[in-house]
Amino acid sequence: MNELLVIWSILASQILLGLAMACALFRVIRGPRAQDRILGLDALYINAMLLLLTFGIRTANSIYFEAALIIALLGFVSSIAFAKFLMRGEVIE
Amino acid sequence: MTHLTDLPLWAAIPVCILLLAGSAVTLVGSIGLIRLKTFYGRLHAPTLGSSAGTVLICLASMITFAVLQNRWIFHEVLIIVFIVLTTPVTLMLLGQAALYRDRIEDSEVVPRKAAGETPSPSEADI
Amino acid sequence: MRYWFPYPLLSVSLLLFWLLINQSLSPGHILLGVLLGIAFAWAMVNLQPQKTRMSHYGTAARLVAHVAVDVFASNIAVIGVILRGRAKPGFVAIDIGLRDENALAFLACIVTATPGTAWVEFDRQTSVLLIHVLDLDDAHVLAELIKSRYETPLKEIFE
Amino acid sequence: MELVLSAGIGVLTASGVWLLFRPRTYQVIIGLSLLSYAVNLFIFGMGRLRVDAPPVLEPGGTGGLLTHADPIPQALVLTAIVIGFAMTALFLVILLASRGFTGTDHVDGRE
Amino acid sequence: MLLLLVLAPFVGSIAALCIPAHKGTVSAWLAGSIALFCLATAAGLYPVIASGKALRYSVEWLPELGLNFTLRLDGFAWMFAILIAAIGLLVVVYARYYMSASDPVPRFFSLFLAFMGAMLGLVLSGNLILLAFFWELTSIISFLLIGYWHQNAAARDGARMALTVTGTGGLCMFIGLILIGHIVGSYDLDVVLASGNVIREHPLYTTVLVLILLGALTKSAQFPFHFWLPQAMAAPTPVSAYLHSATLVKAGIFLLTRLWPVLAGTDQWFWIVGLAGLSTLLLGAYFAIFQQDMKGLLAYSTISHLGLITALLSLGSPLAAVAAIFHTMNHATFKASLFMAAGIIDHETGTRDMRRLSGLFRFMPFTATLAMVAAAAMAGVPLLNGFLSKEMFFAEAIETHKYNLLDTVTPYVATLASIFSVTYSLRFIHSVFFGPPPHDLPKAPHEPPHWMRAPIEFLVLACLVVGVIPALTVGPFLHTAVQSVLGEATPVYSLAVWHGWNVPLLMSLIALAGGTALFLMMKSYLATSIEGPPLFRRLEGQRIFERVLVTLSWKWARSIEMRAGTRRLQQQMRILVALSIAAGTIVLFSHGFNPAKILFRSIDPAFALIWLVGMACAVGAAYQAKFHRLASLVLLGGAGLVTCLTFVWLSAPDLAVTQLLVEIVTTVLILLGLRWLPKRIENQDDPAMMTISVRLRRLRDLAMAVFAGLGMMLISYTVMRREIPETISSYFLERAYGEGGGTNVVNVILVDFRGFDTLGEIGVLCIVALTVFALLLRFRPATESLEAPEQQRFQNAFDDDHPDRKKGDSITEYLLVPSVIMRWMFPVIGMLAAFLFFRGHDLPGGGFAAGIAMSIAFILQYMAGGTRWVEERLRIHPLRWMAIGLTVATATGLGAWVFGYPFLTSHSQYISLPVIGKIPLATAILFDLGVFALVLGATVLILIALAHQSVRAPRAQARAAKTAAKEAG
Amino acid sequence: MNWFDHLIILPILVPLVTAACLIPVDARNQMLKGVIGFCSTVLVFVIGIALMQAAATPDEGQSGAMVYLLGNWPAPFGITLVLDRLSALMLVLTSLLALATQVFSMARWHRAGYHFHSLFQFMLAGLNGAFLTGDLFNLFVFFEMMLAASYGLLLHGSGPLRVKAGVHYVAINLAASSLFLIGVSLIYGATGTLNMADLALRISTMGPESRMLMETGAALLGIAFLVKAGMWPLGFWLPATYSAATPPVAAIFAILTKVGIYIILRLSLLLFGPDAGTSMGFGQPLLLYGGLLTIGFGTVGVLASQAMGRLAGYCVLVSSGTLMAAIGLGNGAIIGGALYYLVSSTLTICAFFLLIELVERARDAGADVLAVTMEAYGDLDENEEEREEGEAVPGTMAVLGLCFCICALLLSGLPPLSGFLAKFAMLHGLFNPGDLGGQEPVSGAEWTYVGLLILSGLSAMIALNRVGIRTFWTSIEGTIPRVFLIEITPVLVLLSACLFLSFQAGPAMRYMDATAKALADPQNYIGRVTTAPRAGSQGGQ
Ligand code: NA
Ligand code: NA
Repeated sequence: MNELLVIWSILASQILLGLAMACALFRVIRGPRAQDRILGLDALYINAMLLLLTFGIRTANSIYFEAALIIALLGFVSSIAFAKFLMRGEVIE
Repeated sequence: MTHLTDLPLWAAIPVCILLLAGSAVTLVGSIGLIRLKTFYGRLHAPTLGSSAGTVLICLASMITFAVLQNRWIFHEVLIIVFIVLTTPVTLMLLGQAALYRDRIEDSEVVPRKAAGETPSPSEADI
Repeated sequence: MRYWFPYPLLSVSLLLFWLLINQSLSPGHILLGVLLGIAFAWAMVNLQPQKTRMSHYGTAARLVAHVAVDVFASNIAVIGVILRGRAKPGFVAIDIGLRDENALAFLACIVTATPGTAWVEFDRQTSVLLIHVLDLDDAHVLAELIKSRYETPLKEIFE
Repeated sequence: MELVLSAGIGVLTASGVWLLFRPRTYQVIIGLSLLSYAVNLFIFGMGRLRVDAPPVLEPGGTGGLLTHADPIPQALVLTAIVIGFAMTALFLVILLASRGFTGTDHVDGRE
Repeated sequence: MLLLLVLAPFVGSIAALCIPAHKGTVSAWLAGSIALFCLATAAGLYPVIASGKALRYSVEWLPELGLNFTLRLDGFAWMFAILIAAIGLLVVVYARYYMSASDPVPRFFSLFLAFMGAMLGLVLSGNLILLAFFWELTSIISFLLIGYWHQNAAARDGARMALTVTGTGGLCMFIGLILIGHIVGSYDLDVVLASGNVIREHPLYTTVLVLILLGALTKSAQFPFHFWLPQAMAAPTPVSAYLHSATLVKAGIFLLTRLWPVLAGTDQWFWIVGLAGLSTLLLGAYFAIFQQDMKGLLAYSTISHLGLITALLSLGSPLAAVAAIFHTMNHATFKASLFMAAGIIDHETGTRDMRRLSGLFRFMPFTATLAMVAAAAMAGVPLLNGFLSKEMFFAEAIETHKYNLLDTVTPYVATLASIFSVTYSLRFIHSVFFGPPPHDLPKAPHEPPHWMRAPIEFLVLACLVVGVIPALTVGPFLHTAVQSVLGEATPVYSLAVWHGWNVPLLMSLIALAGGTALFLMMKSYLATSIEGPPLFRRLEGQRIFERVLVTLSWKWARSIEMRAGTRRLQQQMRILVALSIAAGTIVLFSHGFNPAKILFRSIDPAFALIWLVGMACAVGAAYQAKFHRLASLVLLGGAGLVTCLTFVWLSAPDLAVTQLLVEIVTTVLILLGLRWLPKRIENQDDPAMMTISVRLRRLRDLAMAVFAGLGMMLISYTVMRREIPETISSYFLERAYGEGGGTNVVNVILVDFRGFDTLGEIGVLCIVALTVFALLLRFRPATESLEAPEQQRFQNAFDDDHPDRKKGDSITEYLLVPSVIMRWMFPVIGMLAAFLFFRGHDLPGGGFAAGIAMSIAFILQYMAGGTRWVEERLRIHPLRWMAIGLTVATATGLGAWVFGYPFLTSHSQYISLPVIGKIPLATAILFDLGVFALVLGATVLILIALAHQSVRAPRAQARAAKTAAKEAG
Repeated sequence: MNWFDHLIILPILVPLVTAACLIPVDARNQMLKGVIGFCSTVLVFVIGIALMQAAATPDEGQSGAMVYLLGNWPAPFGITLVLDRLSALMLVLTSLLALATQVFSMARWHRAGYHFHSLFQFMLAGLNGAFLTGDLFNLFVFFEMMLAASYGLLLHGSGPLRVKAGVHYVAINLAASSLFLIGVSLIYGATGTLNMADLALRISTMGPESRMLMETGAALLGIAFLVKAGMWPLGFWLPATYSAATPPVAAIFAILTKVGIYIILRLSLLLFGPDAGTSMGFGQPLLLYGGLLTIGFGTVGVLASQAMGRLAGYCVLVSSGTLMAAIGLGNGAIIGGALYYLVSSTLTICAFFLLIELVERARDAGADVLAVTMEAYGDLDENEEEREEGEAVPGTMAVLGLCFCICALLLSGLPPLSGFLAKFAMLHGLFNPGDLGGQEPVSGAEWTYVGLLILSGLSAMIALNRVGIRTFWTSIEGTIPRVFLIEITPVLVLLSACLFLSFQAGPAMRYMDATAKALADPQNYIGRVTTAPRAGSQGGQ
């Protein structure tokens, strides 16, 4: 019973997160402006990180945690690089 | 090796709820990314995932590992902290960049340079 | 003392980070964490971030609690907005008295982490903060709320 | 899983190869990056797909291919990732230099 | 002795090179003594070979391949050696006076000696390959000799043509000789000469024959390869005298004669050689009549005489062969003397044009007499040596050898050619020495110095003596030569002036009479006519040759090069992909490839969803790469992210971590580069521009791309669905902890089992960083990228426009809050890097990931504060980090040597410390430290070097502007 | 293990460490860097000679292959280095080329850019690694090292031409490297091993499906190598690249195509030899016809080229095609000659590239490219005023002319030098697969090969003749170039090496034949690798 519950709810939540990624991707592809795409990418990263966390729960293995942590800690670097590129035309001045 | 199926029911229920809630909130946020009409509106959408979504799923993770591996160090906290610290940086920079670009294009929806200052004609040109 | 431990709070936080990330409280990790914490604090000296002395830890705790509650509430509100698909977005300009850049950073994090409000621009000359609000009822109420609920405690803690 | 991953590899390859045939240096660099994802995944797939069987042993233990994923392709992919990164950097700089000298970003240095 | 005979000229040649350019006389003496030495040596060897035995000398060179340095002197070779040495000596004496002091005379004699050596080597070769070796050597040196006066365009062209023609022939002959070796089983001349029947009956006989004849006929200027010889007359006269009398052109004759016993006697031989010989004989003589250049006349006469010899050889009868050998000797003597005489006239008068020359008898009676005798020998006047061999030729011509047309026409052709030859000989003498005195010659003619004339005197004397008493003088020598060629087939022949009244004599008389008559008829025409024979004037071999050469080697080659090759990258990529697809497809389908059955049941819906996103990212990135570069980059990031997720999903946490970190750095990197690229290309695909061919090309590209993708998909699916074979990984999984001291098998592989790969890989990173650095130091941005990006210009202008703002306020304000957070992140990321580093051996992480993470920490500071801000505060020495990293990693590996183990043998141990407890210590950690340092250094160097361009470019621009202003002002 | 056992790895490590040590040395001490690099190369050369001797010394009745187990892990698990006659030969050849080009570069060209000597040493390490390794993936790594360094060296000195060529060169090679990876991993996926010897063992007993996949992998791998070897139509990048590179770089690049040839030779004989079952002779038709087409294209290109650099580039193609077709003929007797040809043509081409620059200095006085690049976009280039090393050589034109003649003879395969002997050795082997005098028929492809061999020599002769005449015989008004002793000496050394090869043809050919025999019978190699003992009694722990 609880096996079924856990497995199905994890699967459901992964699908939800997958759909969330798809939504973010929609924004990336659709635009219309560069800032929308970057925002979409940022959301994509966050969703992916959450997906990794659910994957850790699903496998009951904390070995995948670092990947999530790295997204949390460093994922923003590329986003701000994009943002700064938009604002200033170059990343490092 | 431990398996998720070893999770007792009393723990499984909150974990499931937290997971579903977290991912649902995140999904809603991402839907917002589609549904909201303006960029500034969409700027708020990812924060759902980065606040409630992250917290809820991290909580689920904490409970799972605490129960399954009898481990009481919640390193998931780190994720919450870092997400809270770093997401604003992105959004802030993006918001400012968008504002700048809209001002360049003389868009009507954005205010001029911070309140108290009336936009000068030269500024309207840029 | 200051020379050896230029940023004690940072070193402590780093130690904590180290222990959490290693999921260990073994003496070896504590030693390594302390060493690394101090080493990186020294490295920070070169980057010269503004040094601030933090105090009023009670206020800080209260602030954290407030933020948690607000974030929770605004999550629900924003979910509503998105699902309903109706909102009255708008920009709000707020005069901010904070000078300390670390405090400002905290305020930025709070405002942005709270769904529904987004930090857009801060004019250092005029100390005017521009935020974007997803569902704006009354700009003045919101401005007052932010000033009283976040700015004042931050001022207390950092200045 | 195999089907999904191989379809993914296929799409990445096709996109990458399509870009290799394009005339702009930027298209080529994106193409090479996509291709390198495809290649990395391909190498990875050569060790067969396993879910939740990372090649990390219990302390003091030994492992085998029944309980763990094949570590060799993973090691190979790691090397390939590093080399791929290096080559992307290099190619990028070369195409910047090329544009600097020729004034165009056409791969042949002229329109 | 034989070795000495061949080596002496080469030694002399090198010695002559060392003589300073102005000491011409010394080099002449050197050359003369070498030639004399060779002559004496060869003469001294006569008693040994007179008995019919061959003298041999052999040194191993390439014994495995049957190539030895074998020299072999028999009668025939001896005869040639004597000719080469003797005429060589005479030419040296002549050249001593002929060459002017302004020429680099030592170089002349050096080449001359080298040529003599090559020629001696050729005739003395006892090994077919050695023969080919010296054969080509003569071609090459003759090229240099003919082109000696290289300031003269005619000399250059002549030299080039000679080399091209004879070199080509030589290469063909080389193959032919190798084939003979293949047939006979040895390259040794003795063996080959004894295997005539084997060769003639072999299926490859015709091939061999054609190839060898190509060599021989080109060398001896037989029709239709004759045209190079007249062109070669641009050489100094001593060269012509030597090359075209006794040596170069005779090499072909030598070869034909040498191989006569094994190749001759067949129909093929008869037809090919005969046709070539007879047509050359006739045409050469005909052409000679109409030459206006003395040397040209002599050149064509040489061609004609060579044709005569060839024709003799073609007949396949031993007597004819005797005649051929005899005529070879005779021709050498009279032709050498004639060339020298022509040279003297040219030397003393300054021209060789027979229309301008006349009546020189008055000025140089002695030379004229000599020339007349030699010319008479050439014409075949009785009592001179030319008569004897020509008589033998006539005798053979009327014999019937084979019943065919060619054999039937031979006597007529022979007579006609002889008529011509009398005509041109008469013409040569008459127009130069008789008639009215010459006017406006470049120089006033007079007799040459005595020693310059001496060689001619000697040669003409030889003509006379041999012509009068042949049997007593050359008889024995000729016999030895003939016997060495024909062996048991040596016929009975008699060398006598008078054989009674017979048909050959009749033919000779007809020739003399007819020739004289013809000359008288044409005298006036020839005195004024333009160069070249009527009828064939247009058909100039050398011009055709030049045109063919230009067309073939220039126009056609270029158009083929353009058509069969491409210089465009896109084409090359298409070819590469197409070939790969073809290779894969052919192999797969030759094995009856059957794609594995597609299985839908094991699909994880979440995973499938992720990959839908991934595929959309890939396709989107490909689509946007042209129009919206930033969007393409964003989508590329999405694809990378999906790749990371896949790695996590499929049990590769190490890969996921590394890929993520690399992803971030790559994005920053490309963004840094995007600054210098054109921003956005507007969609120019307006439908009118889309021609059908463009559409088709795109469709083809698309088809290829899809095919490639499909192929990769099928192959990977097939492999992944198969059972895993017995692989070497089990070994690693079993021993990673026990012997490698780590639980993360991937990391143990990287730093221990296959640490050498990692060493190489960080080497690559290091190289790339250095390259990027070096290239960027020379970076010159495109002009439109030079100025600051428009955003910055606007923002700076805004700051300038407002009195309350300083320049740069905008950026400070923009980054005010973010930079605080970014700065505080530095130690945090550093801790993360340390964490990744320390746990790498046991859990996902490692030196590489740590290095990249640390470099991200630095980059973040650069983004927050800008280049200058950071570099005022942090001293990063990426180059040093790189050097240290590579050294540490290598040194760790070397440490194993001390303990007697191979490179990179690792050692791990747990050490117990008080309080802290057991800590693992593995040398692999040290190796990983090296990796960390290098990766950090390299990544930072690459990114920072790129970032520096934003600082450098404006600085360089400012400097350029300043310089320009200074120049203007 | 005694110290001699470690000698095998030194040709990789010495340049690697030298490169590392040279990185932080200031660019102003370029001469110091050069001298250090030179010492390293000399050391590698000496080691190479020692290794060659060791490889050639018969050991227990067989020609010995020395095996080095890296990390003391037994084959086929760890990475192994294998030294046999072939790899030793390539090592010596490489270091000889390196010595010459390095000395040449020290006259001026090493100052045209930055980190020349480090990159040069890296390239040596990569080349030597590729020659020594016995592991497919390790081969990839060293291939990449070599290529990465070659990118750097090609771009050395920057400038529009080099950068333009660089874009093509790098793009093509990156695509080819992807193929390399796909091929290697496919082979691993099908067979479960990366060790070449182990792979050879497994091939004989392989199931049909594995064989299919393995062969597909090998085919893709082959394409990748053929790109490097410059096979038509994969080698169009080559002439442009080689002619754009700075002279010493182009000269050392002469060995790069040979790496592709080396690997093809090594793998095709090791993996697809007589024991390979149905895979025997895999890929040979492609090599044969591709090689023939390459010779043809190279020949045409040689004729069509006006610039000497391009001409030399096409000569590289001809040489490469000749070797490919020789391998593709599947005739063991030709391999010995082909190896001799490989050595001779590589030395020649290297010398020719060096010579070209010296000669072209005479043609236009303003050709001091170095000075041009220096002042055009200098930033940190203040210290780059023309400093010349060494003394100018008297009689320059005569020496250059002589060298040019020798090069022309060597390239067109005319006597008296090794080019001729090489051609003879190959043709001899072609016609006489068994002993001399065996009456094996000659096939059409073989005739084509013979014809093309002759034609290519002919075209080289015509083209070089043309160029040589234009340069040495018509340019009276051309200035006499300033050539320094350390520039002409390397050329002379390389050419004397060819001379040496000609005089010592007997011993050289014996070495090559023994090498060819060892390659034709890989059992010894396989046995040595798979039974190589580990150091220490209980392994290295
Ligand atoms: Na991001
Ligand atoms: Na917010």
